[in-house]
Amino acid sequence: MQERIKAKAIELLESGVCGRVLGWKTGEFFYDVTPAVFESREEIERDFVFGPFCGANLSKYLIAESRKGGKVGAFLKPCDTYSFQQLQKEHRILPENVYAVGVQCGGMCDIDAIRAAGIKGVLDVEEQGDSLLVHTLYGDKSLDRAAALSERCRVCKSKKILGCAELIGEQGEEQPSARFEQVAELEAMTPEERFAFWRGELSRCIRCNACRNVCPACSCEKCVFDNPSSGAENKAPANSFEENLFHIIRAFHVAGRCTDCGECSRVCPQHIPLHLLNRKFIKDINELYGPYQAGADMDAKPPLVNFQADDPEPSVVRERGTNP
Amino acid sequence: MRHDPLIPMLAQVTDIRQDTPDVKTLRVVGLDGKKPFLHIPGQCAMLSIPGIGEALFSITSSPTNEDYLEFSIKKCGCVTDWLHAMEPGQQVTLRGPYGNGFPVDTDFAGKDLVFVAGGIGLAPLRSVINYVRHYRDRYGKVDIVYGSRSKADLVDYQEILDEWSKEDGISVHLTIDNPQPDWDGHVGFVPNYVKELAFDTGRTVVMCGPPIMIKFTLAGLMEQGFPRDQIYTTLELRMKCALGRCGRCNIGDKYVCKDGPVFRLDQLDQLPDEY
Amino acid sequence: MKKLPLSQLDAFFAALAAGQELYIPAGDAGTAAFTPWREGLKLTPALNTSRSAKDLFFPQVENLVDFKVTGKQIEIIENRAPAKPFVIFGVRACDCRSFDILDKVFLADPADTYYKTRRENGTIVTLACTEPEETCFCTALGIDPANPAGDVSGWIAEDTLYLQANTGKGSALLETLPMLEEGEKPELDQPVFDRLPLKDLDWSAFGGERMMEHFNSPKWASLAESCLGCGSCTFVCPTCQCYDIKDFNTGSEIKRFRCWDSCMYSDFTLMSAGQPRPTQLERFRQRFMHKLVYYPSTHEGEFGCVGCGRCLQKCPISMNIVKVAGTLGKEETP
Amino acid sequence: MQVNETFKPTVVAFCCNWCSYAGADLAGTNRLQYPADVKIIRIPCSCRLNPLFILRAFQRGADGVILCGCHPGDCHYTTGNYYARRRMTLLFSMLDYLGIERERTRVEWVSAAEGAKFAETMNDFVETVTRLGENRRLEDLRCKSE
Repeated sequence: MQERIKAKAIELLESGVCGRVLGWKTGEFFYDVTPAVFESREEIERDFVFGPFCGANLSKYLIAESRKGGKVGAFLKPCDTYSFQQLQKEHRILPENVYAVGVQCGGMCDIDAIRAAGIKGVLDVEEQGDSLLVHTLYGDKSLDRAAALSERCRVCKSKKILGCAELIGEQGEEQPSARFEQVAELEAMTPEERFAFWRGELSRCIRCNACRNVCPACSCEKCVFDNPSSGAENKAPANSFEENLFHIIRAFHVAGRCTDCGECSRVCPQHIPLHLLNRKFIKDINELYGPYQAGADMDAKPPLVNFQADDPEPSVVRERGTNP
Repeated sequence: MRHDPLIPMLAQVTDIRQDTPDVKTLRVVGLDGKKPFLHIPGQCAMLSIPGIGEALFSITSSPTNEDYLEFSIKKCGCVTDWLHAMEPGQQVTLRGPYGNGFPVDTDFAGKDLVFVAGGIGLAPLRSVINYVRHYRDRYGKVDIVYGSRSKADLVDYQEILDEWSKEDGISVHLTIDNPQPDWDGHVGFVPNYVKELAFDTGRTVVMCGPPIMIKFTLAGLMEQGFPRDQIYTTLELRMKCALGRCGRCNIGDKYVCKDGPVFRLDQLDQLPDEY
Repeated sequence: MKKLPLSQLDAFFAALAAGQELYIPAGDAGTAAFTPWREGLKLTPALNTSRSAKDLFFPQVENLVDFKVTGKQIEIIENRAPAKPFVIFGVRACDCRSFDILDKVFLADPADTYYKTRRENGTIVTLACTEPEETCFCTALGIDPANPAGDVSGWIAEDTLYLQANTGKGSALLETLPMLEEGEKPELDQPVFDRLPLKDLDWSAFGGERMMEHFNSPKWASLAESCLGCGSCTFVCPTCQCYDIKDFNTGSEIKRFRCWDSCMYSDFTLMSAGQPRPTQLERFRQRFMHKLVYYPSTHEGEFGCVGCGRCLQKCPISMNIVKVAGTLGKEETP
Repeated sequence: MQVNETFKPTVVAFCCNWCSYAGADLAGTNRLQYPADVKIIRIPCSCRLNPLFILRAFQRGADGVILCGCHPGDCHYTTGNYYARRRMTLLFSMLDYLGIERERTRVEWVSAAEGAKFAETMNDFVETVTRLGENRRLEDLRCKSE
């Protein structure tokens, strides 16, 4: 796969289709891959990498890249293409300046998942069918490939590649996903349990803004939380209220636009399961206003700028619960 | 409990003078009615209105003034809007003095000085000029070139006319950007005027003003052959602590709040161009 | 030197916590944190905490002073919480070095009394590393992870905790703990430190010299191009110390507080007069120049980095000081 | 849940300018009783209610927040309240998901002619919030210290 992508990248540059291509650059280790712009065959041959640790969603970079002039090539995984389409829909990416190549994805691994399995000093990983052989400073360890996957890939919703000029690998399909199970588990808890759960998670927040800055849906030029004139400037998690405020408003602001790419949870240095907030909105939207997948359809009206005369009343929230 | 340098003292604004349409000069004393602290010309202090914010301003009064501090403040943001809306009697918080100040008693001593200022850039220079006037015999010739957009935008115009211009050995050269009916002085930009005045290259130049003025004045001075270690200017960056810690005013290995704001040109040459 | 069987660790913690607040690193890998000890709390299996130990001396948010504004009058209300002694157990050698770096910033005249009070009240018990991660590079910066500093140095070997007091504060602490016995730590053979992938990191190209050359390097553009401008590297960094001072109006008074800030943020240096660091390139460059060049230039060549590897693990796009220094330090190929 | 007999909640009612604010006015002119703990904030349309306003009301000491707007179909701006309805439903659901009592937030449609409904709604809501007690889960302690 990597060789086909690199060959395509070189072809795009040398045929003049694109002046530069957006991909992933190898790092110090096997897993610390950085999104990068490549402008020459040499750079691509030396540094371009595509593998199970290329989790970063490149679509957000296209907002800036598509405005720099000239055409930029981009390699997008299926879930990246949902963001790509959503951003075009919001007129954030200028599609005429992007040549998107879809690359099929077998699920991305997460070094933190490997570390969370108790494996220390990871030096290299070999894929051996359904399992991974992990070379470490302390000898070789074996791990199920599934256990090393990002959470979002374990519950992958779609392998479908959208809106790309060409594909590398097979076109895939939407697939059944268990991604709302955790949300449902939380919904089944008592409010006290839910409150305790979220305090436990959100109290770890250090307000580094990684979730916001990586999020393809968070593309405001100036965030309300950074603006001293907004009345809601909020720089530090001074107390539980401010932790809640930031995450509620951020999730709300991307509601109906969030494609559930899972980048927020991937980048959180404090491992807060932020996707559970976004998925709650997605689940509610699906249940209350009909199934909707942001980014899937260029023409569908986003649920929060749409309505039906017979939409449920807000009291549905009070009524549906059994807990007082 | 030990007193922390970040905790300010209280001070009171006793007088507010409208200098130009967007510049006001505040007179500040301690709650005991006396001058809050001593300073060196070119040093700054943190003024704040709790709830609005804290900001660093250069002290425009001369250290030789024993009664109060003065700050000339241009209205350009949140804190300055508030300071402009203030009435005499209002308390503010104050901490300082910060920064290195001008080397008035060392490098400047005995020198022939040229002050070049544009707009609100006169504020930090006013402190030095009045200091030099007070100790007139310690310095040589003094020339002051000061320019503004219009006559109404000349800060301290009355003081310049009534006091500075009348002093022996001090020549004041005023200029405004565009001609206007009630102005019979020089018209034109500061950099060109400085060039026209063709000062002796042995003089020490002290400059403060908008970046574009500094840039072109410097180019002119270089052309005339001024050595870079005879030119002084002040920098302005965002600051929060004024103690060299909060990180905003860091340029290279210097913190403008602590190691500046006054730099000699040859010192600036050693620093990254990030100001 | 003192020793204690690990089986008595809980009793040891209980005794420490009886005299003062005790913080130990607890929690799972990835989220481990220095946590106030309570009955049953166990040491983390992770090498290090997600956030650094600096938090205990320089917390993310702290109230400085309150003001009450009535008409034209202002009242300054100093209501600092009284200082309480505390112990941090299990600080690694890298984090322990970071206190020296922070001290040079916060204790320089005029000293920051908030930081100083905490430093005076905190006793640091370090713990030697036995299982470093691949991201560790403290050894390349002259830190010995097997022999950490601190008021008390600690080692775990076999089933025993060994403790050696290094300062008066450390000795005083150990004297309060009757369960400690005299003992000598065995020589530990730890070849793993020689196998660390980053052990040969060469930062000789950095330091106070060549400031302008590094600053003007054309390589910054490609290094910074994918930086998201978030603050995760700065917030997990044990030596990052930039802060902001803000006022919060509670409705009845103004609370002036200090909170961490990041030079990576676009509004860090924004002024009404303009923006001296207009793009992410300048902000990114500032952070690394500060650690690799500016700090050493004013502190006898000491880098503003302790090699803890947190930024290597936490950066969303895996751009970090090792890559930056590696790229910048590389000689130009003609 | 502990019921504090003397507890007087602070309730913020965001009222649309065209219907509910006039409804509150009518309640007043008709001398209908509703608790003085209700602080009314007039907004141009129920759709103007930014979720931030609700959270900030809680931060500043509200124990309950209610939004009143024109009945669906009667919006002065034709459709504003339909959008508000979706937003508030989702926001309230999210607050509930975070474990914040779902009775602390409410939306009611009150027309300019429904002074009685306005008073009834406020009486009922204040009673509910009183039963819930002080807002603890979405409080900002800095704003509560006197």
